Amino acid sequence: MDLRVPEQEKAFRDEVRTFLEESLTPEIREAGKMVTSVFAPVKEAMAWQKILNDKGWAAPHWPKEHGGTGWSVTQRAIFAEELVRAETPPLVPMGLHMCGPCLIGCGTEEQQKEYLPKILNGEHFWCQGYSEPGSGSDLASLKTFAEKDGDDYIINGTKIWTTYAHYANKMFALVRTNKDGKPQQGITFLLLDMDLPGITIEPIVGLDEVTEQCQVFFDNVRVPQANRVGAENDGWTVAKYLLTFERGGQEYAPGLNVQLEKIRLMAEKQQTVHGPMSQDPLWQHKFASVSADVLALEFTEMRIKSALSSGKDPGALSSMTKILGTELLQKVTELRIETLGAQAAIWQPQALVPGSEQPIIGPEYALTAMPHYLNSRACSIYGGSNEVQRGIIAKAVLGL
Amino acid sequence: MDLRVPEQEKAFRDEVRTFLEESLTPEIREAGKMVTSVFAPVKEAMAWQKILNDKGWAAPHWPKEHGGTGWSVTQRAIFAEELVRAETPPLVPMGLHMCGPCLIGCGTEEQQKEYLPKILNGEHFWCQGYSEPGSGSDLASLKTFAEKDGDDYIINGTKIWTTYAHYANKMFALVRTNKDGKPQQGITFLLLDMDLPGITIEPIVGLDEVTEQCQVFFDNVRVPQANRVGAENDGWTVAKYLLTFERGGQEYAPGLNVQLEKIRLMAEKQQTVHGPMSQDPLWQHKFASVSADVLALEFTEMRIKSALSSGKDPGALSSMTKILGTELLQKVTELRIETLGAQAAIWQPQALVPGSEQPIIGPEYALTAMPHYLNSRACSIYGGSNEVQRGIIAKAVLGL
Amino acid sequence: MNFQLSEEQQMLADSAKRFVRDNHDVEKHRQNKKLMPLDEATWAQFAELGWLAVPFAEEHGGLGMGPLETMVLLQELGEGLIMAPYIATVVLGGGFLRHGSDAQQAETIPSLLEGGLQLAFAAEEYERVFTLENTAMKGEVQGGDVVLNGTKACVINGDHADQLIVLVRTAGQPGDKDGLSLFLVDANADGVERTPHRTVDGRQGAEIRFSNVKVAEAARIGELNQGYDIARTVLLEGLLALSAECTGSLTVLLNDTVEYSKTRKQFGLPIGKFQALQFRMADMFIAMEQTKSLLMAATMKLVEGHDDAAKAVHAMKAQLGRAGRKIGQEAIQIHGGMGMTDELNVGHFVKRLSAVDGLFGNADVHLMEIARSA
Amino acid sequence: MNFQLSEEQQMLADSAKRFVRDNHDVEKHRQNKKLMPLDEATWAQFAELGWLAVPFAEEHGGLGMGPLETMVLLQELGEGLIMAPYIATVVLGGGFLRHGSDAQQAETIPSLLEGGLQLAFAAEEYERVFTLENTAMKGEVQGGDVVLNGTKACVINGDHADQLIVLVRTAGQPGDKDGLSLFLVDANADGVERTPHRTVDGRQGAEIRFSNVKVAEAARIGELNQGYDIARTVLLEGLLALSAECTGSLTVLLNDTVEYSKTRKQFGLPIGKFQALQFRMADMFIAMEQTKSLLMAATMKLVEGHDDAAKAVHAMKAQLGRAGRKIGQEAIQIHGGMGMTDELNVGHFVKRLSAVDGLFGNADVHLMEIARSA
Repeated sequence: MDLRVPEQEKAFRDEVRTFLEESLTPEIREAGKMVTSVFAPVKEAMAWQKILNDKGWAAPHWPKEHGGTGWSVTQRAIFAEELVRAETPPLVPMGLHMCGPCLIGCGTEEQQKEYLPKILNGEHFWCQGYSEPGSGSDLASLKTFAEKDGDDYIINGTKIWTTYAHYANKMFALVRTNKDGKPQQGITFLLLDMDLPGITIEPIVGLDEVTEQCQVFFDNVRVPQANRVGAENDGWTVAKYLLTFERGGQEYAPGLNVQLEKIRLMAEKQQTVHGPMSQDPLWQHKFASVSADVLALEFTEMRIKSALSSGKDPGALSSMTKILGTELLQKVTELRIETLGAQAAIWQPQALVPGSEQPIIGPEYALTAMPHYLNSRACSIYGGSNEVQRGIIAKAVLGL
Repeated sequence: MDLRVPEQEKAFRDEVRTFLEESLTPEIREAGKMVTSVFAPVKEAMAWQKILNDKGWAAPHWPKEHGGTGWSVTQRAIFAEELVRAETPPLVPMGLHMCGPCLIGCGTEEQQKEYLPKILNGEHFWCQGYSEPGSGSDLASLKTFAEKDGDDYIINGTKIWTTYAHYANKMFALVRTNKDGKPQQGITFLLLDMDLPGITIEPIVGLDEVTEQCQVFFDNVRVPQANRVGAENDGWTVAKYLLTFERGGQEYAPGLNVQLEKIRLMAEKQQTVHGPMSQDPLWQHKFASVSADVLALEFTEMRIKSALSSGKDPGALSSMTKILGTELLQKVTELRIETLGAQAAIWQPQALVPGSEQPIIGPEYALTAMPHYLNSRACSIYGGSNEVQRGIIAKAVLGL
Repeated sequence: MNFQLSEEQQMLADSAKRFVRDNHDVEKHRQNKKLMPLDEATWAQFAELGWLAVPFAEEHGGLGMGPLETMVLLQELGEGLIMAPYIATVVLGGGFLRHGSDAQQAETIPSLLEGGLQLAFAAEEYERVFTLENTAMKGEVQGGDVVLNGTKACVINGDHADQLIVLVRTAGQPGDKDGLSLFLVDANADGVERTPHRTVDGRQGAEIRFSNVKVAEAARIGELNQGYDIARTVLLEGLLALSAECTGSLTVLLNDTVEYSKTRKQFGLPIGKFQALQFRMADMFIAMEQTKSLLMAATMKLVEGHDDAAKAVHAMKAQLGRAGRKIGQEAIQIHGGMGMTDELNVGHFVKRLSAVDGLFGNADVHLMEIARSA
Repeated sequence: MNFQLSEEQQMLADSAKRFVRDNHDVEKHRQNKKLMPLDEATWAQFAELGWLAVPFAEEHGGLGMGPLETMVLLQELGEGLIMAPYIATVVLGGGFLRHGSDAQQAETIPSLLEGGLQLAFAAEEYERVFTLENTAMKGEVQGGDVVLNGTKACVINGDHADQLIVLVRTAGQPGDKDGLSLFLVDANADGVERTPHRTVDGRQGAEIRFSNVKVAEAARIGELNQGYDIARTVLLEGLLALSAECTGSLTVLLNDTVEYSKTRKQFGLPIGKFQALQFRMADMFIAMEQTKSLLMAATMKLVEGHDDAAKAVHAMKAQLGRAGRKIGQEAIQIHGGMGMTDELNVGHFVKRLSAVDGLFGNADVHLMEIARSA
């Protein structure tokens, strides 16, 4: 058992840091600092992706032959950590982290050749057509139907919670091609253009008054069967491939540590009658309590990574990190508004728009607190609600 | 809306206080202070019941014609509060609060004449034969069978969690007399002697090394049919009568307030590096948090009482006070061991036995902390587990 | 002990209930948010309904009611998320006026009752955890006058208030209860600079800078350096009013969530049939009932002048933060994606509760106040 | 980064696992509680298995291992609720001896390794919240000697220890880190009066009164008034050892609860099929995994000397209190009535966890220590 960092890992971390130092533009840095969601402002995120792609670092988790970096699990973790520590805007994940891996695992060589480079260079902007109004946590109950017609499918139905559909030019979607049998077995994975006739996009305004999500309607939308990934009725397998591709899932601890450090600095600014809040035992106790949880999560994530490195299957443990990561993020955003008091109630979402000239009212560090608190309520809902994740642990880990 | 206390209520409270002041013996007071459970030491509890019965106050909640006091809801509440504030040992409830009301509601005149006076004077010590090893929260699934044989029933089976069975000379029991149909419909309510041939009692040692509960085995135990309360197969109705008899249920807030005040005094004794713990912001915050919850509960209980006074049915609200009361009690016992630190780990149950000459190690006020903490874990299990109570709220109040 | 509403109180509740029924739906709320700075029509209606007169003495043309009636009214309005600045102008503002001089009262109360005067309490400051005694903004005594310099933050209704009640430190240090003074200041006076902003709950507040604003003795409310007691008295009533409003809001959050869970199906069942959600909704219900209990406890104790009244009000404000967070977060989670949108009630109520928790000290601040007032 | 056990560590784990398998069941545990003051046979076995030698240097006849190996060993023993006073004698006692003089070491370590010496750390005091610097019991310097007067409370293994490590204040006031001194004192010396008592977890402790106990310079561990650093170093290792043992215990509580829920039926179903219980057991699992993670974090950081090692140890002890309470309480609740009896594992493990949370500062104390060591 050993935590010590080998020299070559230190060198790699330095290399990443130097690169970040040199290549992050002021606009991208600014956008990164203002992020209040897992989704960054599109323009800056794509500009940042372009810079990374020029360096060959846009998709470290992809196989080298498709444009990945060939890094070890540890190197990828270091890279991800450094991106978070530098508060870079997160890259839009639908192409790089969702559609791309599906194509790598289940696409034809032609599909891979056509799509993967354009995911990397940002020419294709993907959105994910999975959820439907009646199918949230219960995804397999989806109803949007694709009927065969010659060489095409004709699609009717609707998708919801489609992040950034209003920016996307491509969608990967799960559609129903068979209404009989087990619901998982009649689903097909399709790629389609967002400007096809019959597609209507309705943006959804969020709690935070930002539009990240859309509802997408399909009215006799015609898609060639050649756009299918995997076999017909086998789309569930394609979608599930993602789970094995990014095993262990996202790491939350590095970002949480960044947030905590920011909150600590904020607490130093707030004056109580006894001095700065950061010296208030009650605040210290709360902060220590969350910090201990985050330290634990950091090592839980390291243990999972370590299991991956030695080829083990972390199994349902990614459900655990999803629960811990999202609920700790929610707690951290909560601690932040508790630290700020009434200042967090000042509402100026327009000042969050990158490039905004809007003067900020109140301390600048308070600006993102409430939007982030509100936006983060979604983390325990999307990506398989935390109820679904607890069910997975109960069944897959505890055998209940 | 008005909290003010009418003069006659103040006078009544004074009357109760004077009586308590004059009639509580040192032994009974001492036993009351050492109570770590809802069940008090038997000898002192029965001695106290005798004193109350001599005054005519042993069963204020019974109708006057059966030995009750004829007090108003408010007077009964004042009386109960004063008993708690004086830290009197709680009376053993199985006769006064369980069997008695069932007989009052569903017994024959003969049964009432025979049993009620002996409940009041303590000649009969009752235990409750409800739960079985396989029937806890799911009481209606009970299996102990009573077969008709001439004028008798012959009972076979076993009861568990039978509080004070090893002290009792009487049991009221639910037994199965019909195995068909809905489980609730084949149950009969019987009274029986504990010294009947075929009854074996096995005491159960608790976490706190005290024996409150027993398992009772029935091997061809013969009970006259005349000992039946209510009709055959209609025992569920008899048992349920209790729910309407003591509507609104127990009040928890007065006892919790007594506990809180004791903890506050303990915190004044504990020294931190900055002075007494009672001045430590962290402790103050915790204490204030529980105090606020208890104040809320106090008024929740008053609102229910008020609804009762004006003849309304508090319905499933007694499920709410059961959840709140027991979980707050658990929290309070937890706060107490947190206040005491390692001192709470000193284990000397023998010093808790009334009349024990055992010298106490450590501060006397720490003596009951850990036993009470451990014993109170049972409150959320018995009397319909808190899971069952939450289910009742979901269904009966929220209509889920 | 009596928890029944009087006939008068019941009438007030009924009229508010009707108002909410006729005026609130989520689409209207979204529109109302655009009616800033003030929805004049609604305010005129409030005046007409007599609601602006509730806490004023009959000799001033008021209804001679008090915190109990304010509670009854605001609990109903809270169910409709009514945005009119009732608490800022009538409860807090009016509360301070009742402690003002005869001249101040004569000048302001008639106009307030007619709906022609808006008030705001300028108390919070940036980077200071709110308690009254933590006030730092200075008022410098110069002869009979006081000169105000500094900034007040998050002044609710501050953007369109005609008069401001400004809490300043005229002596001592933050932490001292002595040395606080209150002034009734014309919001358009020279040297008063207001930067309006929205608050997360769709209402309007302002940052207000004071640059050498000279106020005469006649503008003072109460004695010099002795403003604490008045401020505390009025603040406690303000906290109760906020609590009453939000208790109404909690009712809606709970009901909407329960109803949603009965219709929303997943895995072939209404989600309200899943035990884990049932238990959580039962806990939401319990938290709401406990909140109602504390609201009654605090209001009655304050009205009747019990020793522990302040403690109960702090407990109520703390409960509002805690129960509000719990119920609000569960309401969103159980609504799923829909709870995250601007389209349903739930988000708007949650934002209101989030704003109110932060105002005038959050749950932690008030739990510590309980300890201090013990 | 590597979380794999070395071959040597794995062997240690395996031997402990075998020992637990052969020696633990709840009936034996109930019997063992009666073997007080010390189960000599088990202790002899520990000596034979080489476990007493784990943390000692090879030059002293030890195995030259450290906290990592102690963790591996105790985590396994914790699964068997083994009551032998390993932490008191080997981890804490032995830890202090390693800081003792050559003469002290020569006198004690060989006998300890053979199983012939029992030690105890006399640190806690009545009515004082435990932190090292809160120590109040006085040692009065008289020439080269120090005279001890006062009472130490809850001294685990104190009843049958041969030697006591006593922490006293020889200068300054409670709250000062300076002024603490450590002495190795014969437990049977004149003026040492011991009152043994059980602790809630079935172990044995003692109240120890010191009346004019004169100790010479040779009995001191470390410098006069400079005992804090040594005490802190050894205490951190002791906290880790307690944590390792209890982490093992948590595993059993979780597993027993899950298994019980699969067999116990209510309303026609195993209770483990009820969603509300499933979610709660999932949360127990998560709490346990987080505890394991913190145990590894704290142990490795301490061994490798990271800057934030102490902080991680405090986080671990805090986690032990919090996760222990959560998992313990849920284990009882899900076991229902059976969880309240002396008959199953669950109650005994819960009592162990309750005792350990209180020892050497509970969760709150250690959360505040995190803040102070930041």
